[in-house]
Amino acid sequence: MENINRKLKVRVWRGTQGDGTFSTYEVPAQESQTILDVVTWIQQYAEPTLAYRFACRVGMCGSCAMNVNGIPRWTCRTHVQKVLEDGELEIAPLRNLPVVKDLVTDMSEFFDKWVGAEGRFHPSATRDDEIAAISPADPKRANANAAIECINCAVCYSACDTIAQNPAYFGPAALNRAWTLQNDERDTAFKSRLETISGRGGCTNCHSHQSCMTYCPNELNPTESIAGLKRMTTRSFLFGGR
Amino acid sequence: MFERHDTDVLIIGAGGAGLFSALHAKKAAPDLKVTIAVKGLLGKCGCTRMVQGGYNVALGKGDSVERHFMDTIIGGKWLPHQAMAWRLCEQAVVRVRELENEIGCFFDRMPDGSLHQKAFAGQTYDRTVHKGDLTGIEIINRLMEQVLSRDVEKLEEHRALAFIKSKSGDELAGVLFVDMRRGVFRFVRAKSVLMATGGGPTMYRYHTPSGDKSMDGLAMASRLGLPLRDMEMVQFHPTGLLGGEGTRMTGTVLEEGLRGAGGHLLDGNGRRFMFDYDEKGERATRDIVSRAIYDEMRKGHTTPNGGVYIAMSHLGPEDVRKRFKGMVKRCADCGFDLAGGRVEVVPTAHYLMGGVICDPDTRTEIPGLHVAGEDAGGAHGSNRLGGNGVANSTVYGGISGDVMAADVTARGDQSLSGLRDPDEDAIKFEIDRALHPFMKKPGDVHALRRQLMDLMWDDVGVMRTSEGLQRGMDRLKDVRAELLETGLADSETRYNMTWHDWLNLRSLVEMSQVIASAGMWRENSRGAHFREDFPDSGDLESSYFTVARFDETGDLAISREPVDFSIVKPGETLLKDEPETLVGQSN
Amino acid sequence: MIGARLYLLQRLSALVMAPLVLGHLATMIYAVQNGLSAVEILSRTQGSILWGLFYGLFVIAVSIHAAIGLRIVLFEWGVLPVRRLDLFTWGAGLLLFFLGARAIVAVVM
Amino acid sequence: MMRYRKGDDLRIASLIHRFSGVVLAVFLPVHFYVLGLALSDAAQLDGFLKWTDLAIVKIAEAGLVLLLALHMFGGLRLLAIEFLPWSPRQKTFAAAAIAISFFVSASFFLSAV
Ligand SMILES: Cc1cc2nc3c(=O)[nH]c(=O)nc-3n(C[C@H](O)[C@H](O)[C@H](O)COP(=O)(O)OP(=O)(O)OC[C@H]3O[C@@H](n4cnc5c(N)ncnc54)[C@H](O)[C@@H]3O)c2cc1C
Ligand code: HEM
Ligand code: SF4
Ligand code: F3S
Ligand code: FES
Repeated sequence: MENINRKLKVRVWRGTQGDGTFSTYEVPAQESQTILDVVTWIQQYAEPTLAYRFACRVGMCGSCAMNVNGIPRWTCRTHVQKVLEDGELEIAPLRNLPVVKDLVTDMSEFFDKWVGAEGRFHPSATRDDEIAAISPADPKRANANAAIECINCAVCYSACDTIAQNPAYFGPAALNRAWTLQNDERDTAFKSRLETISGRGGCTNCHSHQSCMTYCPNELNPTESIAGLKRMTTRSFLFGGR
Repeated sequence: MFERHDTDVLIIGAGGAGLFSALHAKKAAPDLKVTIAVKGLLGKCGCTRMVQGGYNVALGKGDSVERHFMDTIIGGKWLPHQAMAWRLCEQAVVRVRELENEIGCFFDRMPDGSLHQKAFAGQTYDRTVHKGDLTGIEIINRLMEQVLSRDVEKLEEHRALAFIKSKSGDELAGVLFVDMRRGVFRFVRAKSVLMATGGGPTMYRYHTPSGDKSMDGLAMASRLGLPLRDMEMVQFHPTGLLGGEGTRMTGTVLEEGLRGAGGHLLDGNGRRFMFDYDEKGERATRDIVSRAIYDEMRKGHTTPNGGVYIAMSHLGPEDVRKRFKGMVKRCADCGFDLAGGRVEVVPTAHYLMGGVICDPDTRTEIPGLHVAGEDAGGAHGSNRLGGNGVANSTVYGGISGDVMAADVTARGDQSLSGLRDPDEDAIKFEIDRALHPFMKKPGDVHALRRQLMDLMWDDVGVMRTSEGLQRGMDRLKDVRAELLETGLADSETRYNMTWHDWLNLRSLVEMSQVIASAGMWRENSRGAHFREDFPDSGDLESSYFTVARFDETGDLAISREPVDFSIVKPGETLLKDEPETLVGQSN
Repeated sequence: MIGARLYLLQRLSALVMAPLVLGHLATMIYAVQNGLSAVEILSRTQGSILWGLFYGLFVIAVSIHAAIGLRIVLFEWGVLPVRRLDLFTWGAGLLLFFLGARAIVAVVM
Repeated sequence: MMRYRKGDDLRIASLIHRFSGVVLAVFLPVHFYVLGLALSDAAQLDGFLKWTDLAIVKIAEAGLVLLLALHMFGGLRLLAIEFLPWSPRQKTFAAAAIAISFFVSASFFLSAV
């Protein structure tokens, strides 16, 4: 194995919001090794107080996203070999969110916006009712399903240049969720949600940069969802109602 | 030295149990202050999110609560607490409708629009509702949105350290936390507390649960003197990914369906071995396959990393890629070719059937303390059916919310506040206990964690003997002693993960001791517990479960208690004149 | 920082401009071949209602489009605070419209 | 400082769109002003147009045409994203918009010299 005894040169952001620097570490390379493993190695063997966040370690919880060589990624599912540049890595916290410490960001505003964009279901039935029969082939349901598998990792949020410049913008993940709900026939908040997402902070702020879609680890396409919302906005502005 | 905080209902943990509890408490009594404290971010930690396969629920059309119940009892080898198992099956029906109709989950449908249901091993009906193989994400995301948009207080990255009793000592006063971000201690007084920290047997070399889980809740409860049952019952999933020591991927689940679909298990030499153990081959149940693999490993028929292979390519790589898209991609991201090559796998500790003893209303022995989800013992007996885990946490989470809200409302009438003053000395003691490693010489916590994981795997693992268990207990004592002499390199308390690794390890060591002792006491083989020296299941009528309890001086006592066959007795069934299995006949 | 109204106005004006700009570009490529002169320009445009409508429409569209466009850019670059945005948009739009109208008057009438 | 996403095609496309839009918006009032000169005196306009015979000015003008074309085709691409059904070939469209723009401005430049 050529990997054996090889070392990775890793620059890791240390510090808090607005006050930090990169520290450099040499980490032994391994055949099966993710970015999260690299960070873990540093915490366990070189820098005991290094802070980072993870939970599931298999790409389900969206806790572990960081900026790796300048690109936001889920670190538990990013193999080192895929992102290494000249044997080097630069690992930094996600952009567009306040840093708590080292690689840990405060995700509150991401979730505030999720809820702010009415990213929750408003029921039309109760637990005493039968479950609605909905064909998966129905076009609206297909729209809803296409956007549903988000793990709220904020990779897209970090990738979006518009948020960097316009902090009031809800961002791709929240709007992507709103799109699913707007297509959910069981939901009753279509009108009020539409008002929210076509207002301040809403979908019209998006410039279709498509960074969200480019970097979403789950291959979702928030750009498409947001475009859908823009059409909904247009339709309701021009014709009213649905 | 520490901050104080008050609330009405305090929930520890934000998995299926914790989040459901908050929603139900808030719905039952909107004026109550409900607080969720959680070790990670709300909705983004714990195992409910990691549920792949799905949710068991009997939705009619030939299936019935009775059938679901019988599957649960037989699957649990007659050890389940029958009233709890019954309520689980009965309420799952309501809970799934609640999830779909009120919370907003959308489960997979048939072309005609009705729910798609499939069968996990051990079921006699295609009963498991799911959302692809990412069911947990759908459930937790939807719950999270509902909780976040309600008036529920959240204390994120707050680690529970200890339950604190009232001055009088007969009730619970509140819970001591450390705010992990700021490194500050915080005592939260509450009228009612739910413990829903989700068990999680992460003390094994290979394990599936999320990194935040380390049996803290059980350790806290046991130190309060609460009895724990079935603690020897650790479920192993047969196919965990084996990627080597230095990667956190190792241990994570490769889904059950791979074997069901016809995947082969091969030893290090490429020989298919499962038929040596069971006529169903790879399609045998979890426990049998786990033991078979373990046996091959012991015999040294292993792969480079010490496991066996799973091979799918004979089914056609393209087909495999299509059918198991998520799994193939997950493996590919980490550098393994599941569709076309072989992937190394190993049995991996998955779920703890054991837990705190409680009643079907989630009440524990201590007034004011409730328990739900994986922390609660009883519903699964010696073996949990795939799909009953998330059903259990959501059903009982909801029940706990209802019950706590009702209790607090009732109590509110009696006394002015219902809040109880804590035993201040206990708080101080617990803070010192948490700060213990800062007082010691720096050492290697991670090496100790590895020692623990190795010894549990070797001696208290898939197959057990009295010799091994004894050795395990001896080694545990050493690890514990060494841990207490192992300190941290730095005095930093803010987001110091190594400190939390230390605290995790202490919880795990304490609970490992309970697991090993309970394992020693069960001198037969049932469900997840297999004793090579007692391979028989023992007489069903006189089935007993183990109860582990620490006394005042900190000594562990284990006892056996007879199972109460309150609904059905061994040899009987609730299914009159019905076919044994209906799998494959509904959809 | 735009709502549905400004968003649509900007998209609509862009759509209107697209064919106009194509036409303009084609004319330019054709016209510059022999070098530009005032006489040459004016002979083409003066008195032409068609060219008047053509450029009139363009001026209206571009005033709206560019004003809203600049509003967004200047807001996102942190040059303009939210409370100044409307004032700026109107100002920029009217300025463009005024200059554009003057130019049309000059070359068409 | 932290690095952030160099060499990302679609990001470059969006930067081009913004840059061209702003430059056009700055240039357009000047353009209108110059045309408006014809109002007072055709000779003044001619004087200006003479000046545009200079090679360097020609290149600058071709540059403006390029920006106009880039902005327009880029803008049409964005409108297509927003109002037409999704197409997975976004990078191709971005590249095409840029290529056509160069073609147009090159035609302009070649016919101008
Ligand atoms: C990979 C995997 C796949 C699974 N698949 C299935 C399946 O298909 N079907 C099925 O039915 N079951 C499945 N299970 C089991 C199922 O996930 C669990 O039974 C169930 O989710 C447990 O829910 P819970 O709410 O009790 O705990 P969890 O969801 O684990 O939540 C525990 C919470 O407590 C928090 N916590 C822990 N310690 C502390 C502390 N000290 N202080 C504060 N908070 C704390 C955690 O951070 C977390 O938020 C699976 C489990 C795993 C690991
Ligand atoms: C010819 C047809 C044109 C089309 C199709 C077009 C299209 C667009 C579109 C779709 C946008 C929105 C980009 C976004 O916010 O996401 C935009 C922005 C803009 N346009 Fe145009 N435009 C055209 C002409 C012009 C002209 C002639 C000018 C200047 C005089 C101009 C100036 C601007 C400016 C300043 C912006 C803001 C840029 C930004 O937000 O990044 N546009 N254009
Ligand atoms: S849309 Fe994709 S990138 Fe954005 S939060 Fe969801 S999973 Fe992450
Ligand atoms: S990156 Fe941002 S600008 Fe729109 S298309 Fe995605 S949200
Ligand atoms: S740790 Fe959960 S997504 Fe990476």
